[in-house]
Amino acid sequence: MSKTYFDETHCAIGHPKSTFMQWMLTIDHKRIGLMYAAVMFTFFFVAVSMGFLMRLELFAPGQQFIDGHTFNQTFTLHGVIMIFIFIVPGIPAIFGNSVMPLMIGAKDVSFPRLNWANFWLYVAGCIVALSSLWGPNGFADTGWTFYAPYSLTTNTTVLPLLIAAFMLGMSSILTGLNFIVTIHRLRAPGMTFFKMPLFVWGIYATGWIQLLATPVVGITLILAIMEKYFGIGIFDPAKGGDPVLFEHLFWIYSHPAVYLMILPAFGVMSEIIPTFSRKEIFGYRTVALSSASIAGIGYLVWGHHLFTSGMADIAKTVFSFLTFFVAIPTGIKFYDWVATMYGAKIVLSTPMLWALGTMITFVIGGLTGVTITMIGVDIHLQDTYYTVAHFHYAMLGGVVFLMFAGMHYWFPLLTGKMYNEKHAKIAFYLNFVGFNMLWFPMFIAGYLGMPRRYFDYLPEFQIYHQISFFGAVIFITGLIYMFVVLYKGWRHGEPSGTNPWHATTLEWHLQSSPPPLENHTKVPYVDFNPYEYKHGEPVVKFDYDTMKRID
Amino acid sequence: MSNRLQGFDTMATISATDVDQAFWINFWISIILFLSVIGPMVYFAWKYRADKVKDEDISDVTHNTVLEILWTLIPTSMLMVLFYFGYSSMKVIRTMPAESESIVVHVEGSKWKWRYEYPANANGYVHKLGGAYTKPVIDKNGKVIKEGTMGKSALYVPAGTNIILKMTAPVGDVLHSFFIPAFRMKEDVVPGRTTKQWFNTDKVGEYDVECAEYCGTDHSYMYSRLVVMPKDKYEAWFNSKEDTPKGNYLTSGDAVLQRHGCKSCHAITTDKVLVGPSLKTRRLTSEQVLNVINHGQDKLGYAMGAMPAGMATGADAKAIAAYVASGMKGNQPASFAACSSCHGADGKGQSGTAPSLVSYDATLLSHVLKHGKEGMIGTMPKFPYVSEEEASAIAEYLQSIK
Amino acid sequence: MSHEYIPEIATDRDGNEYEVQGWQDDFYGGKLGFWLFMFTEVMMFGAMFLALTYYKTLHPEDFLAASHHLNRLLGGTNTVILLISALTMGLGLLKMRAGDVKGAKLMIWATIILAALFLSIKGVEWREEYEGGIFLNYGKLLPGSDFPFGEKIFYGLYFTMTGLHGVHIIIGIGLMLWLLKRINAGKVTTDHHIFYWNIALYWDIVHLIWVFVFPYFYMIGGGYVVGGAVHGH
Amino acid sequence: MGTKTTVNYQVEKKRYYNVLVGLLLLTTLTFVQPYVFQAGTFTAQMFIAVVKAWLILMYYMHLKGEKLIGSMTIFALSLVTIFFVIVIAIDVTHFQFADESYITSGSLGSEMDISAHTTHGGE
Ligand code: HEA
Ligand code: HEA
Ligand code: HEC
Ligand code: CUA
Ligand SMILES: [Cu+2]
Repeated sequence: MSKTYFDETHCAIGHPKSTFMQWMLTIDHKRIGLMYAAVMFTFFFVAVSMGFLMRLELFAPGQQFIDGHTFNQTFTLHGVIMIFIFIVPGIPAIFGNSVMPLMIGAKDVSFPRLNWANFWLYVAGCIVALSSLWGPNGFADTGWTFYAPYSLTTNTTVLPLLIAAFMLGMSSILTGLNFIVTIHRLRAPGMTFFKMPLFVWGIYATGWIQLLATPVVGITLILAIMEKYFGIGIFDPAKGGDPVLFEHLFWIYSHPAVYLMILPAFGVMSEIIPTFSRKEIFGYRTVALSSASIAGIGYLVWGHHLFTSGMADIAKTVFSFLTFFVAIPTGIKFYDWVATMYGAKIVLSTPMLWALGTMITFVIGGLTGVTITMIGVDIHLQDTYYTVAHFHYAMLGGVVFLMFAGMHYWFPLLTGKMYNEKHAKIAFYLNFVGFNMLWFPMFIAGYLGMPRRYFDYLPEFQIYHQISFFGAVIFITGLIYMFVVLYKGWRHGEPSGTNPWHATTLEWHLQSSPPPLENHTKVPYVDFNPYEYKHGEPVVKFDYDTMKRID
Repeated sequence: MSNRLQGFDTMATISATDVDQAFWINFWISIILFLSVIGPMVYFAWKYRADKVKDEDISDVTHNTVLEILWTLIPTSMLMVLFYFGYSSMKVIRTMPAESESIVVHVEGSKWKWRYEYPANANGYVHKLGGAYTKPVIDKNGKVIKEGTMGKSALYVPAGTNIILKMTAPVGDVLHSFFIPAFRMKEDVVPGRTTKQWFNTDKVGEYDVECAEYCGTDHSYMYSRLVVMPKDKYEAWFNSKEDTPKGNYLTSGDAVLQRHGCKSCHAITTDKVLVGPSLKTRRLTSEQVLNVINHGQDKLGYAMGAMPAGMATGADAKAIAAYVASGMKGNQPASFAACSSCHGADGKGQSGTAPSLVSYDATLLSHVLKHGKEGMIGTMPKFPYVSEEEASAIAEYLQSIK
Repeated sequence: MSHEYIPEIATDRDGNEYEVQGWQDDFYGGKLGFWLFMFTEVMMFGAMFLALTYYKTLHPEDFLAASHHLNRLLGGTNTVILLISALTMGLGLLKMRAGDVKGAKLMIWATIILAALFLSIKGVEWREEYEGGIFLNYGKLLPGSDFPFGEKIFYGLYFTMTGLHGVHIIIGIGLMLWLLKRINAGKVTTDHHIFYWNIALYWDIVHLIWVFVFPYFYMIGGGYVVGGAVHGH
Repeated sequence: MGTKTTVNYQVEKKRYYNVLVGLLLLTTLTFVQPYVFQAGTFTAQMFIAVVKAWLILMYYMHLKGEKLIGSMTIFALSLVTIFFVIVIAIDVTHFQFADESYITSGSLGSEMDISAHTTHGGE
């Protein structure tokens, strides 16, 4: 009888007896992944409530519930949590940790203790971030972008937030590092790069972004601290500093960061589509390489956030030109996914529904991203609700939706139980409708000139904000519904078996579900492609005791 | 209420037309691309749904080089089209005209107001305008008691002239962004730097200005107005020492004519025939003019053909009608024509019919207009259709004639 | 890890065996991980150099003027000290790999002493600048002073970057002390020296950063002033 | 698997000293360069620094012969280079309206000749 990670686990320090301490000190990648999930969703709900509060305030022009200053703090809190605490660590920390080592047949990540330390660094970062809520002058009101000189001159509590962002960044860097080394060193024998599941590719590309882009924002925040507290003049015009330099440094990180969010999400999509199409993925190599090229090109395009900043016009042109090239590999991925569905046998289970829904929403998010990368058009749309709608479509309708898809997909793997399909589907439809109703009107409002970060607005825009509000209400209902369905599934669901979806990748070939400590009984030898189906059934079959192929 | 900002649809500048063109090209290309992904997706999801496909029939294609090349190259070429339009629409906005051929207004954005400084006028006087937008007053329950106003914070510029905005923020202040939605243009205002943008518009009118870069607590009240006035009116004001131009140029008949583009076909001050007949020589009643505006007309046999219908509607149409019918009298607001029959051409009263109207303020005036008045001399009829704006224009005029 | 690490075996379809790398005792993995970590250092300092170059482009003259006033003699001495410490560090690792634990420890001590020397010289330099009226939040670097923008920024970044570099040296000293402790505890040995290896790498990257910091701050001013002390403007 | 890697102590030690000599020579060069020729001090200094860095990377940090880590290093370094090219060569050298901007036109009350700062960029 093998033990699951709920029974016993490796610990960073000593061999504690109490279950609680075993969880706190665990270095088991699956447990760490779950703990990340728990912390993250707690914060997600805080941020979501902030989002909802903003929608309430914006229901009508004039002041409704909160004043301008509070509103500014609200979107800062919302943005900071959503970006730094929720979505950047997001999929890598949850599924990268709990699923990726299983997918490559490893027993754990390369540096399990570092992994543990990262988790706690992350938690500490979250606490420091929130601590500024009780700072002497209230929570920061800078927006998540911390633009200088505002962030240097406001008297609200910015320092803890900068430090927190630095800590969270550090945790993210080291997590990425850990994954890169894991993928290089711990793949099962025979599994070449082009035999890895596509989710692993996503995590790998993400790892590089985490590693090479995050330090830049780290140092930028440190420079801001140096400036604010030690009086050096880098961004402060009074000493000859240029605020635009801050924008450069900030976006050198924060643009790649958006691909850091989406690439693992695309990975999830690439897992779900073939599994529920019962068919090998179309153009495996192009999908894999497009992840790498999105990551690569993604480093070169940060300037599209600076089209109205006062940057040189020639630089605007160069950045605009480069940005268009991100859309090409992204497009290739989408066409490959759709082509996978051709001649397939499509099972519309909940994860597949989420994946297909995301196709719609993310394509809207991506295409509107292309709109605002046309310089002239962005000069009009920059910092309007068009941009806000774009990034909610990309982040919420892309990343978060795919995270939900992944949650439904790997739910049986991680809990050993199954949720109620019918209710999960209803939750999906509510979310989907609510989401579009919430954000689509904002494209129109933005195009008509509704600026973002406005706590009060001209009555011309009221109708859009009202539609949007009702969308938010539907969305609320859907979200809560979804979490209730999952919770019920976890507590009272039917046992799912190890491979309920008839999937092919290694994480489904375990001898028990939830997976045992140290994962696979034996390391398999991988001489097959990740998505080999024949007549709708996985080609490769294992004897789960010895992990020998029996097909 | 309209869902558009003041002047949003007027396409008043080249940047507005260029950007909108680029936007709509992008829009249609996006629709095509969207359908190219979502169309097949929905179709496949329906056609190959699980209960319709037998396991043996599942295809095992994993490659198709031709397709893959196609869906790389076609979108790429579309992207290049988009890049071109994005670039070209920027090119025009960002290529500054020579300062010698333009009016350079210094714009300073600070928390949370816009200030404008003009070059010295003929008398060496420098106009400095601007100030904060007055916030709406809100009672305890969050109800708006008093709407906010723009005060003197408007930027006045002449039509048909290059205007360069030379913008900066004081050192020690923060980033702002001068955003004119109707012109589809904005540029950040950066402390320590000078940034510029420019425009040139023929369309007389008022346009909203917003601050589009987050700048703190009252970011959402950092509005201003851009008022584009007829050139001569602008000159008159500019060379005076008046704080702000008198008269409400938005609703004066002349401005309304200009905004709706009547002047491109009709001469106003001369007898010249442009495309249509000169309006000066024609003597029509206001109803007749209104009729022509609303329905067009094709009786006179001009080469261009018909006078287009529906160029102006509602209050504007009426204002124009009144103005034209009254023979385009100078600075008077068009709507005053309705009053002069009783109150005299100059508003100073006609003994026996109606009193002098000198120095009435807007509130009283609009009250009388709405409800009429019965008194010792006779009855003042109601003018309920006179709009709020027109009433205030009249009031302003009345105050100016003392 | 207390328990012995036994590599696993996987077999392919034909029963051929393959040895499998696990996370325990993965020398190459440890090295790779540390290299990746060093990239983040490169990006951090790279970003600061970027800021520096940004302002150098805007104020070339000020930068030259400011660079003149730095003490080249002390800076140069520090360069040589770091050079030699890189050698002692490398030799120590060599000795450890060749089985000479005692020699290795000696070399580590030598490195620590050189590092401390470096810090003290740095301290002297900073004090000189302070006395010349240039320091963080002080004197000529205050917003109100009539010091040109370029020089203010130059010195601001000078203190930030050499300061951060100094922090790295301090961390390095800490790491070396920890390394000594682990050697004494028998946890770092000739056979298991990944920890040592990585600290040597760390020391090299600290040196590498200085290789750029030194000329950028001290030398770009050209040859008019010979190692002059800081003096007013 | 331990971390034992075979090493020829004498050969390696000799290499360390050789590299040290090389680095010391280059450092001397750093010092004399400004007094030998004036033009292009910055470029010359940076060039010497790059050579030194290359020596350290290859021999002290044992990058020689490391295929994987070597190519990763090249990737990371080229990224930094690209950042420099974009920010410096494309943006700042074309700084807009430099002569009208406060931060580029001399400091508060400075006696310095401000025209020295306005030679670059500006459209
Ligand atoms: C997950 C996050 C995410 C993702 C994936 C993206 C993806 C993209 N983003 Fe977005 N973006 C954000 C998050 C994201 N963005 C955020 C958070 C902000 C605002 C930050 C702030 O200011 O607070 C922002 C802002 C932002 C701006 C600045 C707006 C402004 O402030 O003025 C721009 C401008 O160019 C932009 C462009 C793009 C582009 C071109 C893509 C592309 O990658 C999209 C590529 C995808 C597609 C194009 C769709 C699928 C492809 C096809 C169907 C194929 C065929 C299509 C074509 C060939 C066109 N984004
Ligand atoms: C992952 C990223 C992410 C996600 C998922 C969201 C989700 C949402 N955001 Fe977003 N948002 C950002 C990232 C994100 N946001 C960022 C980065 C900014 C920019 C910040 C800045 O300008 O600095 C921003 C800005 C932003 C604004 C613009 C503020 C402004 O510019 O003035 C608004 C306005 O409505 C908004 C609203 C929302 C809403 C309604 C949701 C919703 O979709 C969320 C869905 C949920 C609900 C509608 C309610 C759910 C449930 C409850 C309330 C009950 C909860 C309790 C329990 C059951 C425990 N967000
Ligand atoms: C039919 C003739 C007529 C026209 C047209 C007319 N008025 Fe009058 N108006 C009068 C008379 C008569 C009175 C005097 C009523 C009274 O006895 O107080 C009057 C009174 C007023 C008063 C109040 C004066 C006072 O002292 O109480 C105002 C204000 C006024 N008119 C404004 C206007 C304006 C503005 C217009 C044009 C839109 C206008 N009127 C058009 C006949 C007219
Ligand atoms: Cu000024 Cu926002
Ligand atoms: Cu971006």
